[in-house]
Amino acid sequence: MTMATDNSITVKFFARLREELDTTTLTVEAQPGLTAGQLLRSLATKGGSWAQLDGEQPVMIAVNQVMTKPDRALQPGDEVAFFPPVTGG
Amino acid sequence: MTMATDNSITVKFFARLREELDTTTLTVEAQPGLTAGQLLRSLATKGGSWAQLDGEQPVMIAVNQVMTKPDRALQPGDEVAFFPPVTGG
Amino acid sequence: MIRVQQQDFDPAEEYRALRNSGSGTGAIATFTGLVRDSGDLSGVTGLFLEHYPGMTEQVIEGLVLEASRRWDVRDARIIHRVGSLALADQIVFVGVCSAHRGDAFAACEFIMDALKTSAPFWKKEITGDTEHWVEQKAADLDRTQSWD
Amino acid sequence: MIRVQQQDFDPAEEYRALRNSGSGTGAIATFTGLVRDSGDLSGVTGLFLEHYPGMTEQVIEGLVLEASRRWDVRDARIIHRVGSLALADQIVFVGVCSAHRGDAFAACEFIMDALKTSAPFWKKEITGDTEHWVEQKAADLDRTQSWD
Repeated sequence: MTMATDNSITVKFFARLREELDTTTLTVEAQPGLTAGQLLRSLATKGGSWAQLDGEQPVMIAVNQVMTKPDRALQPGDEVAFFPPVTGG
Repeated sequence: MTMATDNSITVKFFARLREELDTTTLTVEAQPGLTAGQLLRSLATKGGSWAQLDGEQPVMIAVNQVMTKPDRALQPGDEVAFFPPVTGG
Repeated sequence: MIRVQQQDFDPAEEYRALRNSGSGTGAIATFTGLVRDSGDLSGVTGLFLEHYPGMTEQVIEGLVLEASRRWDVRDARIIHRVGSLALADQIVFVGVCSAHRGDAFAACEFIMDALKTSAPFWKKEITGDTEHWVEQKAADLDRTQSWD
Repeated sequence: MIRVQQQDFDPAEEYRALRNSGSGTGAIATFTGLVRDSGDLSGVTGLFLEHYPGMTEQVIEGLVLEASRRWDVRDARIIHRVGSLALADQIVFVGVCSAHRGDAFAACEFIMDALKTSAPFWKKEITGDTEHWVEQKAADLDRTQSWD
């Protein structure tokens, strides 16, 4: 069992992305200066269905449950979420 | 008992006008070319509270239950109504 | 469905009827007006509502037709009370259902605005032992004209 | 009052709560969204609604605060369902009460419009044995931006 360290960032996916990536949550290490957009592009390099994260479709970003832009720098302990444009109501 | 003839026009009053004139309905004789506005001004010549019909306060006019302008000519059998601006809802 | 009546109404019944208007209905907008304590006067304890029987129903039917020409309206239900009303009583209900939410909101608000300036209802405010016929508001005329 | 829930709701209960918000309330506007048979696809038989627990409630609270800054809002009640819904099921309720009708309509429509473009809900349409994640509509974004 790996304990999440103080240095980890939780990443969540929702809706079509959650299904296509077959991933609800993953944990990454925080790195100084890493932005949400950079994290997204680094995940895209996993290839396969992950490649779509690199600009193919619009991806919305929330950090700590607040919508944000890709240039937002991530801190250890942050909760980052990536999801398609919302369609409720 | 006076029967309303084919030549009569029914005049109705509502709300503040009905109360101040102490009149719900009256009957007048139709006259060729008489307009709703002329009827209103002729009623104003009765004096007393009737004088207000001569432009003192806005009076709305309906003929046969459809809102109309003062230049509308009246026909025998018409139902004319005079009332203050409406305030429902 | 247009009703002018002395008795109270139940918005839940009207909502149920709107909801049952068919599988294409995706949006229901409703409005209810209540007697509140300050109108032209403050300390209002009740209202008396007069109307012009016959003409009222015709005018409201015309407003519903006009709304149906402008927007997708699957059904519209309008109730307006007359007679003596107490503080917090329901006065008026307008409910519209449509395929789309924008149409439901627009048609509901249009009917409500137009009803205030063109349907022959008159309100008298009662405050204790004084009575006062409510004056038409310029703002209400402006709201109605904004739909032209 | 903001609720995100799987179970159905009763608009009549919400209306009663809005009506009891005080003697200054003169206007109650409500909106209910229903599952209809044609969305992105035709022949829709049901929906699946996903959301982002925690964030959803925060976003909606923010919308109510923003509406209260812009208009007279005495009370607002918002319910959004998640999970599996069938044709004609109720999806969402927004109810607002105010002293004035213009404020009640505006705040209700603003919250509903903004909810569609900024609250983290996602709709999947089900038609028989196919599923389709609904795409965000440019028209919905336009409606929300029209409030800016």
